Amino acid sequence: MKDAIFILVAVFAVGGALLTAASQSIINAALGLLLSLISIAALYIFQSADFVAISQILVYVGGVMVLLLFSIMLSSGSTDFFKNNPAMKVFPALLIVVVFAGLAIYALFSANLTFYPGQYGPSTREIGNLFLKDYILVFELVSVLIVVMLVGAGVMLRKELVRKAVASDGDSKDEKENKK
Amino acid sequence: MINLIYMFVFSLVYLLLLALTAGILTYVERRIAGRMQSRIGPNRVGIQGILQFIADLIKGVQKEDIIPADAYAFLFKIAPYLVFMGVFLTLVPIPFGAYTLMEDLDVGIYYVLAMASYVVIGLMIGGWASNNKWSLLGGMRSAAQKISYEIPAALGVFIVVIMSGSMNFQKIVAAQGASPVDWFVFRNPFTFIAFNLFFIASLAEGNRVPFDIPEAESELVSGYNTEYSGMRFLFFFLAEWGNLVVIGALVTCMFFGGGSFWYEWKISIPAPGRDPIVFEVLGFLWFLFKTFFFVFVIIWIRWTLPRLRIDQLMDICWKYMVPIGLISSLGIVIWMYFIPENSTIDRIVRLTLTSLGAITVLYFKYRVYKNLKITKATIYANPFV
Amino acid sequence: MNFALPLLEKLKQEMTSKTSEIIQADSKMPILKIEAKDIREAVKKLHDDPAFDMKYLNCISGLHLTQTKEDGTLDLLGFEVLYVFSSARDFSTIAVRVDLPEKNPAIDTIDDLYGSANWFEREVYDLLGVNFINSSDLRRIMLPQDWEGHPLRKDYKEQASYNGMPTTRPNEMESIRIE
Amino acid sequence: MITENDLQSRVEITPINGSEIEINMGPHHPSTHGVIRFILFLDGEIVVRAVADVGYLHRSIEKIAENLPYPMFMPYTDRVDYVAAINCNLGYALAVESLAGLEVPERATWLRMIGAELNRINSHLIAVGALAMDVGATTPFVHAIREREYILDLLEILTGTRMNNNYVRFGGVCQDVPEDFFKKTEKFLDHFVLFLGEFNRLLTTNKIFLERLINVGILTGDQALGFSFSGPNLRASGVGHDLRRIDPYCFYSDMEFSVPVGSGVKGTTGDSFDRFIVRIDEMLESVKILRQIMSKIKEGPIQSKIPRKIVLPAGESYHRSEAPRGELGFHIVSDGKSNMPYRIKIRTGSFAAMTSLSELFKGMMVADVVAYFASLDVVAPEVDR
Repeated sequence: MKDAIFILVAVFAVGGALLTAASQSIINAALGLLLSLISIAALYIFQSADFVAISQILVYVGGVMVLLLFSIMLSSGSTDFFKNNPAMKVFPALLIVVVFAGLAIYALFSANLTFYPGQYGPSTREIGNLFLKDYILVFELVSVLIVVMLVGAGVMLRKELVRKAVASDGDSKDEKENKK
Repeated sequence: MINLIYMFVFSLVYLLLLALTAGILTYVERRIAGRMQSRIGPNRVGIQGILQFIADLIKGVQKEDIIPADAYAFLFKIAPYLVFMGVFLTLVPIPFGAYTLMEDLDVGIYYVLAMASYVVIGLMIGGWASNNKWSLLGGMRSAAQKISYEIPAALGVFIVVIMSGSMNFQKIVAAQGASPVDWFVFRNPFTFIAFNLFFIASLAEGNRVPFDIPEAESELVSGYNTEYSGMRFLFFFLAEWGNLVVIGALVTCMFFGGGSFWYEWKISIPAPGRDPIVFEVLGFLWFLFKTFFFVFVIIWIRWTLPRLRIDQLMDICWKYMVPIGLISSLGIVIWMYFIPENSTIDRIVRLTLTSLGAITVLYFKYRVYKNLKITKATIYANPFV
Repeated sequence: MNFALPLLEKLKQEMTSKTSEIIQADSKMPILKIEAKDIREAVKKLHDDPAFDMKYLNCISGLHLTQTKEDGTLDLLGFEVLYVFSSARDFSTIAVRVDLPEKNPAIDTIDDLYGSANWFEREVYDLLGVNFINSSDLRRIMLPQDWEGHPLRKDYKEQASYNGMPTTRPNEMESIRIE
Repeated sequence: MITENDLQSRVEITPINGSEIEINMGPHHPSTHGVIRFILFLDGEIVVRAVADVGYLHRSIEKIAENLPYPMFMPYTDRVDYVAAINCNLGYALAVESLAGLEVPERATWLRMIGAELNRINSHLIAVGALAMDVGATTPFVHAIREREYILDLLEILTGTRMNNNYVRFGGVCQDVPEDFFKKTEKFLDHFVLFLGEFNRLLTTNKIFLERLINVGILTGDQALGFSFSGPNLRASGVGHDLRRIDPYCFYSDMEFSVPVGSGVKGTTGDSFDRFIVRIDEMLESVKILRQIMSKIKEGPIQSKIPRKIVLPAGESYHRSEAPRGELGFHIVSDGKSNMPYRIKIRTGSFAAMTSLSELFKGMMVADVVAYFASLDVVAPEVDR
């Protein structure tokens, strides 16, 4: 039974990825990605990695996918549901596929993987310990990266706002007054 | 295999219970609103109108399921189910009693946060697929609001997790006690702040007044569900009222001692010599009482307050709640380092906060009676007058 | 009513063209009747001159001047546009009237002086067909943009159908009438 | 005949650039209070341009008037502003009476004033209640409706109908009142003052409500005069323009009441909150006036002798009175021969208030659009007539 569910989830993961790659409509591609991401979270649970699975949903589904959908839905082209993707080129795509497949296979065979089939145990505490003991430097670097990203986004947005305000000086004053 | 069937049956029961509770809550909300607004509310179907929600359900099923001509039909169809599924999934780790829960997840709270963020996708898809500008605006507002308010909610949760040392709901409940002095809400100032952060952020994530801008009916007609009709519309509504239960249950678990109802008896550690089943039932009822008290508070807020504007909403989140949350999550670490549990200072702080809470409630009661006296109004505590 | 006759006389004297006259001087509402070409001069004076300080536009009204002949047909005499202004200081009120010809009635707009004048003018244009020259936005306001005719004209004939919809409907009472 | 080519319309309605969303607020929209339409061009949540469109409720009352004898037009004036019907009746009756030189008995004038002031309270209750509802608070609206119900009962005793009263006749009123009407009115006024205090506490001490209205849609006195505002909207901008004072009719010159003027209690003079609070104050002034009327009214005839066929002398007149929504002007032209008016033009406060919208909406957020529009208290049939 478990195997059946595993196969189902795996098919969903691969199918979602294929849909993302092959779909002509950008919204369908995004939905395929959504399906794939959720299925991968389920695969993590099969690996008894509940914390990672939930993180996957929180970050990728709740964060990244929402932003992706946000930008797709608000851009004007998305109203054409079945638009051709003009950026599709065969050779670059093939190149990327070969490179990434090579990397994935290399990682798969070089890493020392341990499987916990059918065994469920909490992993949060271990992950926490690892983060704060063995990999503290990496952890802190990642947090610095995120802070830099946030500040950068703020600066870029500010620039955009300033540019807009200069372009329409009179209007923006009125806007501010009305908002206050 | 047996295990799987058990899981299936159990989740079916939960699903039905959630739908039933949400249905009854629609009735309760209308009754309370009626009482607040000097009118009666539904009182025709069944005794005092208690079966009104069933009548509404039947009516909703009978309605034509309209799909707008230019809508993206597939997404339009699945959006309400996505939303309802997300809300339903949040119920999984919530302990209504020591044994009355679906799955005792080790990452309980984290899981709930993840599911809450997953609901956003359903709302956005529903708003966008309707091909209606009001719906689109509603969906986008909803997404912006929910993503923003996840941060203060997570900070509130963070403080609780630090206090209890676990993300498991059972352990969080066990870290508190039955008496108000032991509850996290009165444990120390930072947990009190955490409660406020979490409760306000939950209101925003549940699209409730004063944060109901995604479906602000005077601005966006009905927001993301403008184009929905019939059963699909009801699914959005079930999700909304189901969410009330979820918010109430989460607040109860995390800050108000969960189902521990007997002093020195904690929910997951039944004391020896006592009948566990009796305590399970009593704990369950006590949990439900607390949950529905918070549901009542949310309904009460909804029928009292106006709605915020979107920039004010974002201001509250990013300018006040997030900094306050960050400072208090730093504060709680320092507090826990310097003031060990059950030390004298800890006890004094707990007692002070609890009595402050009691005084606030009493003062509120006094004010209500004073105002009633001024306006010479009559109060009917019984909603069935 | 505090329609101020002295102010009207003052305005009459200050106008460059001396063709204006005060009518209904003995009634409750004296009106200064001026020529169409003088309207902007008069209104500018009312608006800017501190002696008047008429910053408040009460109303712009219009009507179709006709006379019924003995055989019942209408004698079309042109249009009248009535402006009512109030002083922002003491709210004393004066009325200014302009008569326009029957063919191509047109008058200068005053919507650059008063924020509300545009809508009042649009209403007069819509219902009477008076053209306001140099208006910032002269569209129909009450009726659809493709409506024909101006309903408050005395010789107005309603178009039989609008976009395929008949504008009249059969009287249902007629069918059940018992003779 | 002017062709469309002669027009110099410079307002472009259709073309937009890529980043703007064009949305139609109305003709059917919860916040437009009837059938009024705004075409809003949004940049995100902020309105870049706005076009206001009216005429969906145009019933050509002015054309109808040209084909009816003077008394038969009286019921149509009810429909000009259905929320404050007696004020419209009164305006029309005063205009015709002053032209025809008809006498009105003293008691009839008092009764007219009672009707007008009750209707003013009625109308302002709807205005502030709808404003509260448009910023999201449902309960104050229902409370306001509840109080309005008492007023409608009183009006029923006074006039025989609840709305569209058709109460005023030339030279009098249509019926006398039973004596206990005054007692009931006194009782209602005592209750109403208390209610207004409660209503005020519910809203004006509410932070969210204040934040939504303060400094939204600021109109300086000069701007308000330029847009031909009148009534409470003009007074909120700091201009003490009240036709009951500066151009008294009935017995208003004998009444003691103050004219509430917006002073920017919480924000800037002329913001939406001023328009709200001026209406609240004005209701209290109306209560004062009603009390004075009740102490002065004496027995007497209610209808003077008027000719069977009313023919006004040739000429034209513009008569104005203070309706709840501002200056209600009747421009009546008579040819001196017929018993039907040659032309009646009705100038209403709502129409003038509408002229400001396209200008003021620029730079507002969608939520502000709703709040500002609600604070103007526009009634659609009064705009279109």
